[in-house]
Amino acid sequence: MIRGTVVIAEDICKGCELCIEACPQESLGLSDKINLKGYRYAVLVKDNCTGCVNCALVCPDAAIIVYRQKKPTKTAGPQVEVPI
Amino acid sequence: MIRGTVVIAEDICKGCELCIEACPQESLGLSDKINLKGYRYAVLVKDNCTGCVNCALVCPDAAIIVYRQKKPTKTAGPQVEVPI
Amino acid sequence: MDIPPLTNGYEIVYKKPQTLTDTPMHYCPGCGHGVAHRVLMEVVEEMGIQDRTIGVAPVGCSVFAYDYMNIDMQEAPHGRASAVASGIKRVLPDRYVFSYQGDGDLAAIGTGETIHVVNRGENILMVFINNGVYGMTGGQMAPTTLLGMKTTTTPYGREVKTAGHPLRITNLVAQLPGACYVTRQAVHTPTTVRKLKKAFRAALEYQQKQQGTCFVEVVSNCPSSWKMTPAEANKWLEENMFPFYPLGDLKLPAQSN
Amino acid sequence: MDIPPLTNGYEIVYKKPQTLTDTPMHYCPGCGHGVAHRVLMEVVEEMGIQDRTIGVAPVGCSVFAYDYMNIDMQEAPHGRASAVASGIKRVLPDRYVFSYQGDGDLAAIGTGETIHVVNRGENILMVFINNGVYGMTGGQMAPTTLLGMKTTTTPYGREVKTAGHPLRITNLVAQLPGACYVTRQAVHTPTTVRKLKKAFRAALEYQQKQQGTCFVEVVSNCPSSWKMTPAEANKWLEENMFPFYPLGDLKLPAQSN
Amino acid sequence: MEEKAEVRLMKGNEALAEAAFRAGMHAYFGYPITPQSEVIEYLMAEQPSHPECVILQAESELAAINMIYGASGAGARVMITSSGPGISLMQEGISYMSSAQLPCLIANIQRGGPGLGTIQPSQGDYFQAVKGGGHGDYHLIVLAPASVQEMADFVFEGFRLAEKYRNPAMILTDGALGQMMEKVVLPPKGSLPYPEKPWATTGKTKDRERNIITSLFIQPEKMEQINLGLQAKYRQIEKEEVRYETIAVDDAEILLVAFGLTSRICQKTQQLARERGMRVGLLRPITLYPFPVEPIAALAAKVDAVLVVEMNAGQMVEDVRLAVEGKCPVQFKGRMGGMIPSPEEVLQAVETIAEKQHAEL
Amino acid sequence: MEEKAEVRLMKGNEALAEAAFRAGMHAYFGYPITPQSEVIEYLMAEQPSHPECVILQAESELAAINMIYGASGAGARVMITSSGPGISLMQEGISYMSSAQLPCLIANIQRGGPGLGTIQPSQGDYFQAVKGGGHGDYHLIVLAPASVQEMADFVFEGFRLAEKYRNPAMILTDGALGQMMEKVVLPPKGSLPYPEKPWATTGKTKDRERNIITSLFIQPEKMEQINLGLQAKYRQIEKEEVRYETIAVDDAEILLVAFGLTSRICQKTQQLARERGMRVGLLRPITLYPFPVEPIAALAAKVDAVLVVEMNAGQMVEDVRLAVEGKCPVQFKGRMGGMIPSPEEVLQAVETIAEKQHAEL
Amino acid sequence: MITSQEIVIAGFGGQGVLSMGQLLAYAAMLEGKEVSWMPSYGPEMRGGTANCIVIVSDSRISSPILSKFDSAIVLNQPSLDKFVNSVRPGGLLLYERSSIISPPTRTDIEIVHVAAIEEAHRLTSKQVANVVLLGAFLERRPIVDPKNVISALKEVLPSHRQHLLPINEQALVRGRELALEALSESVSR
Amino acid sequence: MITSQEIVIAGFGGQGVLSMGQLLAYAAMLEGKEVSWMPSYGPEMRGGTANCIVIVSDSRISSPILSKFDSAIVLNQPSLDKFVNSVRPGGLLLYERSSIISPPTRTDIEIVHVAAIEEAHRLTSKQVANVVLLGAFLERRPIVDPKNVISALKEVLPSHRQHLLPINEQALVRGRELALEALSESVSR
Ligand SMILES: Cc1ncc(C[n+]2csc(CCOP(=O)(O)OP(=O)(O)O)c2C)c(N)n1
Ligand SMILES: Cc1ncc(C[n+]2csc(CCOP(=O)(O)OP(=O)(O)O)c2C)c(N)n1
Ligand code: SF4
Ligand code: SF4
Ligand code: SF4
Ligand code: SF4
Ligand code: SF4
Ligand code: SF4
Ligand SMILES: [Mg+2]
Ligand SMILES: [Mg+2]
Repeated sequence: MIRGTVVIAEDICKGCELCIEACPQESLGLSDKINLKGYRYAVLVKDNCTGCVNCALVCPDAAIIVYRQKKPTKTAGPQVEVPI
Repeated sequence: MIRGTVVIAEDICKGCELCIEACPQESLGLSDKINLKGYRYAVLVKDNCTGCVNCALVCPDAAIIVYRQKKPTKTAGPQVEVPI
Repeated sequence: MDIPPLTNGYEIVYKKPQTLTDTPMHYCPGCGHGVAHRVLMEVVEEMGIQDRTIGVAPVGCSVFAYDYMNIDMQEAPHGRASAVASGIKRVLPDRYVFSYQGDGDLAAIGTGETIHVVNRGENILMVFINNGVYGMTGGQMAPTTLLGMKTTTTPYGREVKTAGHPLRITNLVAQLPGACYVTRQAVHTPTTVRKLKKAFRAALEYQQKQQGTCFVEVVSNCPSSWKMTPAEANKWLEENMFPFYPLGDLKLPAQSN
Repeated sequence: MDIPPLTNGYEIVYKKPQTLTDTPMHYCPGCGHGVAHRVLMEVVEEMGIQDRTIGVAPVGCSVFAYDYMNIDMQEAPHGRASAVASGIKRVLPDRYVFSYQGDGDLAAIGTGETIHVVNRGENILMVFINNGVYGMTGGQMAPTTLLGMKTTTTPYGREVKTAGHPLRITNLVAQLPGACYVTRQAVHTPTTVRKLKKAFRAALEYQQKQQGTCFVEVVSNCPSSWKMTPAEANKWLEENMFPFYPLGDLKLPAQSN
Repeated sequence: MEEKAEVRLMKGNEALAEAAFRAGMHAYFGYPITPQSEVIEYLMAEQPSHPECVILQAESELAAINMIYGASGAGARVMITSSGPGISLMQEGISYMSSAQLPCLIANIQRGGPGLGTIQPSQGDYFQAVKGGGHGDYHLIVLAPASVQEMADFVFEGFRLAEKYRNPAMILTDGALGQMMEKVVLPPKGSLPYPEKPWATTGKTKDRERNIITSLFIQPEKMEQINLGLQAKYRQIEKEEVRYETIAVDDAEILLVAFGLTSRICQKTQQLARERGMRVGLLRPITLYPFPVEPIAALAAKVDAVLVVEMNAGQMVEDVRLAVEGKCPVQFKGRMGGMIPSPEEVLQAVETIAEKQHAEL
Repeated sequence: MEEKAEVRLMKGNEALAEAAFRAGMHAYFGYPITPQSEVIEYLMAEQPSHPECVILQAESELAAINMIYGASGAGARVMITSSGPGISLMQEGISYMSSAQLPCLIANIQRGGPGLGTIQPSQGDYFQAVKGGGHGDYHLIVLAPASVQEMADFVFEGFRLAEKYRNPAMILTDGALGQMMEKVVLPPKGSLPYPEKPWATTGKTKDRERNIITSLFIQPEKMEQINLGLQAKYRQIEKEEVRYETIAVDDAEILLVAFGLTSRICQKTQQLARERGMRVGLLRPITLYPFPVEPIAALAAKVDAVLVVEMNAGQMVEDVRLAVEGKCPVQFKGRMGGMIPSPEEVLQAVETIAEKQHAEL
Repeated sequence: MITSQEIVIAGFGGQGVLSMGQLLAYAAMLEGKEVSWMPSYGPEMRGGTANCIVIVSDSRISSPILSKFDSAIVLNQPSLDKFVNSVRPGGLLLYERSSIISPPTRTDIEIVHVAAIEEAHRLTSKQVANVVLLGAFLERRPIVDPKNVISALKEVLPSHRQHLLPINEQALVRGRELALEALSESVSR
Repeated sequence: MITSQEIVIAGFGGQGVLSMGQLLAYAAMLEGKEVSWMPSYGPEMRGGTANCIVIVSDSRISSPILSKFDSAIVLNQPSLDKFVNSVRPGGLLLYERSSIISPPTRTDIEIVHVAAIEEAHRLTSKQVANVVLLGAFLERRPIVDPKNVISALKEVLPSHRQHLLPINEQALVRGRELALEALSESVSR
């Protein structure tokens, strides 16, 4: 399984939970904390993210960056691959 | 053949000639005279009108009244028959 | 107009309806507006609804329709006749209400009103006189002007690139669920006049049944703007307008009761 | 938004495009506008046309789009975005021009402009966000509001009799010869987002070829006006909006070169 | 359904809407825009209790004003409401209605402009309302409420005047008065009689000539007659319908002139000023057209200075200057773009004038 | 294509159209309406000689003004023309453009109103043009030509001022000036330079921030700043751009004030009056906004009376009264609904005033 | 040579009244004069009567709209009735003979009539009746050189109608002659 | 009993700030007083801060918009910062304790804070925190009889929410008690 991870901008997130709905791995949940705008924001709750990008695709606030483990076979250089 | 006739309001007529075009009997033509509005107006030029109403139907200025010989078989009373 | 006394042994088989006034019409010789006016008023007379019919004519050559039609009428701002007619119909739902609009009015500036009035299924009759130009203002391009046709604002002929395609708004209207009866007719021959009369009659009868908007397009002429004699104009109409605006019904009401 | 340093051995596979500014969007949580903005800007970034793209957003929730899209933009009067976009495109024919309009804007007050812009085949992209309500003004009925749907101006549910039918303006637009590419998409799942992106890309590529107007409807949500959570809203959307506004292409360009 | 007078705590927009029902409105056509959407929302919610009244959300303000045109021409008592941009879109229709002499009530719940501006309250549409935003020579009867009570009362008054003079009437108010709540006493339904409208297009019966609603008179001689008729009507309105209110003007040295919301603010200023020993009075035009020219002219002859306060760049002040005709200095204090002047800042303006006045003595 | 200055006999509408080409117009969007349809007809006929210029017949005036908005925002030099009803429909767009500070040239070839009215010439849209027919506080720069030559010249002037101040400019004229022919000297094409428009939305290049055309400033504090900016601009325009013309005012006892067509008529009256030994002068405001307040005020202090002549019910006369401020009586002579006053009937009005003046001596 | 004239020209829509005025104005402009041409706005949209006011002057023209004229040229009875009293004493009233049933009776003005339509028919183009009248007018009020009328015509005629120049030139000359004849008639009478 | 008060109430959008003001105004109206309630227009379309000005008076109310107040009731820090200096000397500043990080330091006004949110949770409905505050306010400024607040509530609550009356009644009473406690605290301090 490919390993991935996400970084969610907690100040931008509005806690709409659409990413949580969209994640096939159920990796995401709402934090108990409230951000400056008064929203409970989305956080990684499990370490099983595959970097499938689903969450980022549906995020209305463009709050999610998705990372994926580099394929070791590939040649060097940080390639940004945009899968859609 | 049914016999008919038409009465054309010469002051209303604009000489568009559409009645002349529409008459299957070629009964109509333009007068040589000019009416108050400056138009040569339509007149009966032949005595073969059948009262078919075509001319009146296409007259944009509602200038034509069409008459038809009463059918003698019918019972009394001046019946106004509107054929369309 | 005084009706001459019955010629001996003759009877009147056709005369102008009482629902037209005696005011001579200002239209150019051979203009289809006059025929459309008369036919519509014949239907109003025959249905006996003069006292319950209210017409709306906006700016366009037919702006003076109220001088000719012997019924209560309103003159509407350019493009808004159907909105005005909706306003009347909503407060007087048992009256017969129609709008009488040119192609510039109904299909250019009034497009939004046209679509929404029909979409709401306002129980009115919309009469749409399509003569392919702005007659009243001197023959400018209308949305319905054919490609290649010369008008005062397309002096080298209408081109798709700058002015777009002629708009068959009646086809759009026919697809709206609010439309009850949509038909395209003409006024240039005895036959088409007879058919138009049937269409007007049907439309007004449907109105009573509250089934939605009835829409009657009349493909007409404008000898003055087209710079033709009336006969030439009618020929040109058949050869050029009809292929693009074919006559016939575009939508009939679902059920006939 | 600062992008965190690459986690060791990881690479970024998805991030916000540079064509979006860092200004947080004012939209309600879960609102589809944000996704549509982002996807459109991703295409602009990927095509490398930021310096040649001009957007027009009229009044509606997306009125502040210029705060978020990092391109030259104009804010248009209600309903007139496509006219404004036409004005831009006509004087800058080599630029990519799009309008971004809500259903109130494009299908109610702007109906006339919508029909005529497409009919003229203006070489622009019209993005049409159909969320079935007037979001910005507090959830009033839009032309696209479904029958029975409660809004602040149809508190007892939309009824045909008074308010008419929901209007599928995209279907009308698809029939105009000026339309090049007409499609209906959504933004509520990863799959629909991917498809929407393809649609935007296609539309902008067609624009270069001057084949006419491209029209992309996005069936979207308005959790606030619908009084639902975002997840509920998206479910409701699938169950109620899609049957009436089915997704898919309504018109593809004649030839693909 | 007869209802009794009733006391309620209501928003101005709601009071206006409820009053319209009670004033026997037959039809309302409108389009949402902040800050007046409560009007149509209230009407839609309450419509089932008033089945005789048509409430329709049009596809645009343009369609709405023309539905009003049609319905009014058909004899109905009609109302339309909007704000800034929406009212601008109605200018052609308003000019038509003025010319065709169709009664109707238009409410402009003003917001800050020009353009899209803000949704905050403003008085920036005074010129448009009073001088005529549409083409040609015409006047609306313009009423400026200053309380929620008047938001309701002027609906009755507006319908009454509109029908009396066969002229569009306008309630020119603002978002603050639309959104604020106050106590309001509502008159019972049915208390405003319907006048005869023999000119209405209700269907030409045998016993009369056809009725025609039109603003087209192609012969200039005829059109001039129409215009002279309108002007004669306006002179009559100017003679008979001027309304205004004064507070403490008898001994005033400085006269405040303000309408609508700012008149309320100036009332507070006037109190504060009196507390500080300054002789300040207030005149509030209630009708903006017809404008209270004579009362202002009379007071101008007695006071040292006039201060006009508006939420705009200075519009009514022109009418005040025309009334004052140089008899005393006329100053202006305005806020714009949705900003509301506070009583204290108006007081400051008053103090500056007072000081200058004293310095000149 | 450079063209030289050229003398032609042209209709006012044609001169305006031809001048627009020569002034380097990039785009015209319009809609037919009498009495100005010659403008778009001329432009369409001549467009092949000006391939750089877009001429488009829009589906409505509303669409047209918004195409103008877009094209102007994109940096183009743009013009739109219409008459009464069409101009009323543009009021929202004009308010937006004023707020967004978009230069453009609007010509209103006035006809008799209100409503559909007549197609005869009129000056009934003065208030709409000068006080602001749209919502909010804004001003157009308003130029009033009085000859076919000026119909051409003011196109150049209008574009120049509009671009200098980033403000819509209007040519307020009438159907008679639009239809009449006079000799006109046309400046060569290319004689009006294009200013830089760094604010235009032409595509955000790497070297600059994105450009935004908007009139929305939701924060009232910000919107007030926008308004203050506009007002400061208007004060500058009032200071620098007032234009007027005087004839025989030095020893005048009676001052005629008239603009556009009526100023030509008054010129004849002035000659006739002098022939009869009456000391009559004429002041013609060329800019209606900014209005020549000071010159009128200065003359008002010297003359016995002012007579304002307009083809309306009395509109500019208010601005004259505001300028005169009671210094002398201000009389008004107007015709309406498309009627044009004759020099002789104006003379009669002058004689009446003169008699009264003498009676009072 | 007179230097200034205020003229009204009136007739039916199709009679070339407006273009006659334009031609005169154009010719005057070619001579460096100030000119104005103001068509009337008839209430009719199409057809009906038409008229225009032409002013030719050496100095700046004030009102282009007048109610009194130095000369009137009329081509039909309604126009004659309308303008007969608008001619200043000593002024000129020129009319097309066959179009007028009841001739004017004023004695304080110069009255000239020519059979312009008849003459035009003789010249085989009824279009030029207006030019015949213009020739007659210029004989009585030589405000511009007839040569310049022809130059003006050259300028305004589109290329496909330039072949009409000679016939117009003839018409102008014939108009002049007819006016002279009319004068000698009235003198001899 | 005091007879007139100019009050500002401010907090976040969802905290019931506007309805608290309405309730107070309604109650005062029931007592025959003149009232006005003016919501502020935040620039935000949704969410963000909200406030309203309530004026209760025995005589006709002039300006419904004020910049100085007799009392301020605030439910969050931004509102406190905004309005702390708008309270007239001798006036009242009442705030929700848990929502304020940096308390006010003015000494020329009366400052009262109650833990309204905590109390509301205790009453098992966080919706009533505003009513708790209203109770506390009325203890310090008895401008209306709390009974009339309940009557007002009866009038404004839709039928399907009438069951909430008792809990609101309790909230009002608890607010009053908390204010008394706060007072005795500060007195004892
Ligand atoms: C707002 C407005 N714009 C323009 C006009 C000018 N106008 C009058 S009628 C008309 C178009 C007429 O064309 P159409 O509707 O096709 O009617 P037709 O004369 O051809 O029968 C126009 C543009 C107007 N009166 N009002
Ligand atoms: C002329 C005019 N009328 C009305 C409005 C008020 N208004 C602003 S946005 C809007 C409708 C918004 O709905 P939609 O276009 O569907 O956009 P959404 O907010 O749903 O995304 C309205 C009616 C306005 N700004 N201008
Ligand atoms: S990238 Fe895929 S797996 Fe990872 S959190 Fe997002 S949706 Fe879940
Ligand atoms: S989709 Fe975006 S905004 Fe919504 S909860 Fe997830 S990260 Fe937050
Ligand atoms: S009625 Fe028939 S036959 Fe007689 S004239 Fe008319 S068309 Fe000809
Ligand atoms: S159709 Fe009518 S108007 Fe035309 S020529 Fe015949 S009678 Fe005359
Ligand atoms: S201009 Fe055309 S449409 Fe108008 S009356 Fe003449 S022929 Fe008919
Ligand atoms: S109101 Fe609706 S459309 Fe607007 S931002 Fe909120 S959810 Fe989105
Ligand atoms: Mg037409
Ligand atoms: Mg929407």
